[in-house]
Amino acid sequence: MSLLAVQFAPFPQITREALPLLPKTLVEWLLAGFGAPEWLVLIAGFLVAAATVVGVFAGGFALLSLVERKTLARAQNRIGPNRAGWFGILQPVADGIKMLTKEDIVPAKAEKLLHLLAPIMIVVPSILALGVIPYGREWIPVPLELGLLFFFAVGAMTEVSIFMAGWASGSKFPMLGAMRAISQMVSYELPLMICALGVVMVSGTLSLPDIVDKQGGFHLGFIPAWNLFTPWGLVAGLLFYVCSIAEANRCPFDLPEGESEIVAGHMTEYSGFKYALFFMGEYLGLFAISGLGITLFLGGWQAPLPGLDFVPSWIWFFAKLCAVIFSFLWIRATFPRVRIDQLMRFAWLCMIPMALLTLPAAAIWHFTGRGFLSWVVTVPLLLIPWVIITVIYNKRLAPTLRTYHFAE
Amino acid sequence: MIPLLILTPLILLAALGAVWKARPVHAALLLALTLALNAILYLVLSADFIGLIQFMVYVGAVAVLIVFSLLITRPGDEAEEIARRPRSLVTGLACSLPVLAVMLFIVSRFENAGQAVADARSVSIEQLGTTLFTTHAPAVMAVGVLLTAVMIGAALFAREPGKKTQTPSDS
Amino acid sequence: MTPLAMLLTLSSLMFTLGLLAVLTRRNAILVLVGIELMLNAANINFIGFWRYGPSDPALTGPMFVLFSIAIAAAEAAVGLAIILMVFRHTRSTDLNKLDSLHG
Amino acid sequence: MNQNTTIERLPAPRKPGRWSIPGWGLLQGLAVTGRNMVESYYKKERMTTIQYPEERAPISPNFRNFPFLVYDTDPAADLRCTACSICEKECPPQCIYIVLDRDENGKSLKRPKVFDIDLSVCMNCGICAEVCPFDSIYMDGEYELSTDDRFGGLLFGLDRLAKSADYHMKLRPEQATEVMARRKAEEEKKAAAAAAKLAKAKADAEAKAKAAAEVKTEEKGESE
Repeated sequence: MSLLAVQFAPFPQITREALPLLPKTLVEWLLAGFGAPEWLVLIAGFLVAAATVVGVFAGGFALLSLVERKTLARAQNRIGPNRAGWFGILQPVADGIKMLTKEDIVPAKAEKLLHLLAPIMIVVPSILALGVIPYGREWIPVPLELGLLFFFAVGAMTEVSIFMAGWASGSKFPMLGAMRAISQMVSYELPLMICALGVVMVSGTLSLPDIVDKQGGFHLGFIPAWNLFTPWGLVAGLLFYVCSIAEANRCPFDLPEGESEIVAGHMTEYSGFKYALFFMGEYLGLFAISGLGITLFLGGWQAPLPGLDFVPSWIWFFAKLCAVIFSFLWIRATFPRVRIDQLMRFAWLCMIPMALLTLPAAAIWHFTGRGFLSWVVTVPLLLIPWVIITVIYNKRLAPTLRTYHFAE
Repeated sequence: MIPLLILTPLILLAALGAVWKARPVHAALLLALTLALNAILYLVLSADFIGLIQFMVYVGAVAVLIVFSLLITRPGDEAEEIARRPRSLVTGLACSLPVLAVMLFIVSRFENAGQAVADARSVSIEQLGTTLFTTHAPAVMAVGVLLTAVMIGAALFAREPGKKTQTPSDS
Repeated sequence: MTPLAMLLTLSSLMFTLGLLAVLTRRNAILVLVGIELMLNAANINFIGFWRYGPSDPALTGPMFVLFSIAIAAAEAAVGLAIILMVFRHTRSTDLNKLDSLHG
Repeated sequence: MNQNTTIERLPAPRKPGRWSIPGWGLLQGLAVTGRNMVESYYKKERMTTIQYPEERAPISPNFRNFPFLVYDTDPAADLRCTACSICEKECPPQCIYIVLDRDENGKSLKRPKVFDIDLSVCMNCGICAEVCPFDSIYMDGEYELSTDDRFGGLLFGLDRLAKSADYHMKLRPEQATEVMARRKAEEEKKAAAAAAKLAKAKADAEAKAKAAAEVKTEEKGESE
């Protein structure tokens, strides 16, 4: 009887831009039609929007775990997983079933509660961080005014959870892995933030959608006005890229879980579903930090060439995301792991000074009108550390002819 | 008001745990929890920027730093700590309870005067930045000098004596 | 109880807890934990007074908290560096054992 | 070798006096893997993967696994093994168990009644194949032997051990040809010897008959 009294408003028009918001719109429309109170509609809409983002990236995680193995295989002239389903497309499902059905082992010396909490707390910040990134012109899950700050603030939680994982396991390898991970993440967070600061200075806002808006338009009619195509933005972007590899614990900075040295780092004592959660947190973190890099330097959802606006903006975002993730895979396939002292020295003696130099460069860029004069002033400024590094590299660090005294 | 009512006991419980727990790492983790809840309290009080900064600096840096130095140094014996507790607690309470009494007394007197209750006050990031670099510019410079000095000082302190080329530790 | 009074009570309780930690703990790092608690208690006061007190265009409350956070971070860094150095000398962070200046 | 040996590696060591750009090596490395990624899609010789259950790598004639017994035509009657028990005695882990087949009178039939090899004990040394004087036991090329029955599934009896000489020929043509040639020669020799013996026996018999006949006639003559 009450169903008959349901009053459905006409379904709102769905444009291609707002296509990812379809579930949210649908749920809101249904609830409103059934006469739900306004707060319920609001909350349900938020929940569904959040679920959309989480769903998309959980699917992305599953797909990436397959694509990563395929790409690594191809880089080593192998085929990669091709048994489960068509071209191995069901491999993530098989992996997931395997992970879920495995025994959940908790070491006798472990702190039970912290051991349980750590994998959960490692996924949560990644998901929270994914919430503030603008994926499209209209697809912004949470348009925060302090989006960038929020991103870094929740990112700080990862370190605590890694420490919890390492310490609660009650054995040596996790402890060593956690210590490595924390020192690495603390060291690389600094240049990461400094690189992002340059963008904030030039854009004059901490809101990620606004930062993307500021990168709209084209120079000379075809060069997109992204931050990457400015001298300071190029340097900051590259540094940001390197730092994000380290923050995401990816090869060649995957010391915290260096298999050949400390088994699996802080994840050593985990099995089954908790282990899968660690992996999920890691990959979601990778998505989040790549998304942030795209937002800050690669123009977010802006099209790369004029006249391509008929493609929905979120497709551009995900195309850029795929490209960035592929570059991560390529780097993983290529480079060997660095040593811990090399890693720390690189962070403190190379990354941070270079990142600090991008700040005055960005300021000069902003106050000299972003024209020819800006190029003339900022390019030499940014080249200084490069020249210094080249000299040091060639004078002291470069590998020369190796002499083996005791080898045959 | 309701978020405050929920948060306040949580913060107090976490702080109590940080003070009470005998195992140093537990205390440090509970400190991190206290600080995080504090950040949420700031968010509830519509001081968004301060809340996020609190989260970033305290949870991301200070708590991690404390936890990290707990790992490097070997914490003392827990049993000893617990055994010593009754005696130290007496002195501790004897010193801190009067302080608490004084403070609570002032608060209870203050309540009568506290009439000006603003219902909604938030601050935009532009406002904050402008105030920071105009009214409080000397303080910003002072803090900048302080932080630089601290960075150099901490690096010098933490350097292993006897080694010339040591990477500065994270501080 | 007004929200401000509640915040002030919270802050005084937290300050007392911090003080208690400083007075009773013997591990130098945990003394630092108590100091952090006390600093945060003070910060709660500042935010509370800004939020529920009279309007202030200079934003003294949040500004003070901002500086306080910066200084607390600096203090933690230097404090821990000193503790590490002490640990390197004496192989202990127990404050009771650091009595070589007793005379 | 002198003491300071230099090992040449890729990339070529930097020559003194030539400046290099930091990061150039990284790009070179990326180029290598990038080329792998692209070329593996169209260059057949890059992909060396063999898709195991469908495709198999050809096994080398020298590949050896667990032993098997050879028969020429019929596994029941024509086993080369004579149950001499040399392999049983030589086997280092003692994984071979042989019972000689006898008829009801207790006479040896020169063939095994039971011939068991416990593959979970066998260490693939090939000594049994080396010592066998009857070319009967050889090392197999079979490697898909996994089973869910730990004891029975790996205890191979005559039914699973006996394989034809053709199989041997296919598995290890060189060795089998040589063996077959030798056996044939031996058989021919044996046949020749047998024929010679037969002829001799015949001759003997004839001689005997003749002698007997002579004796008979003599007796006859005497009696007459």
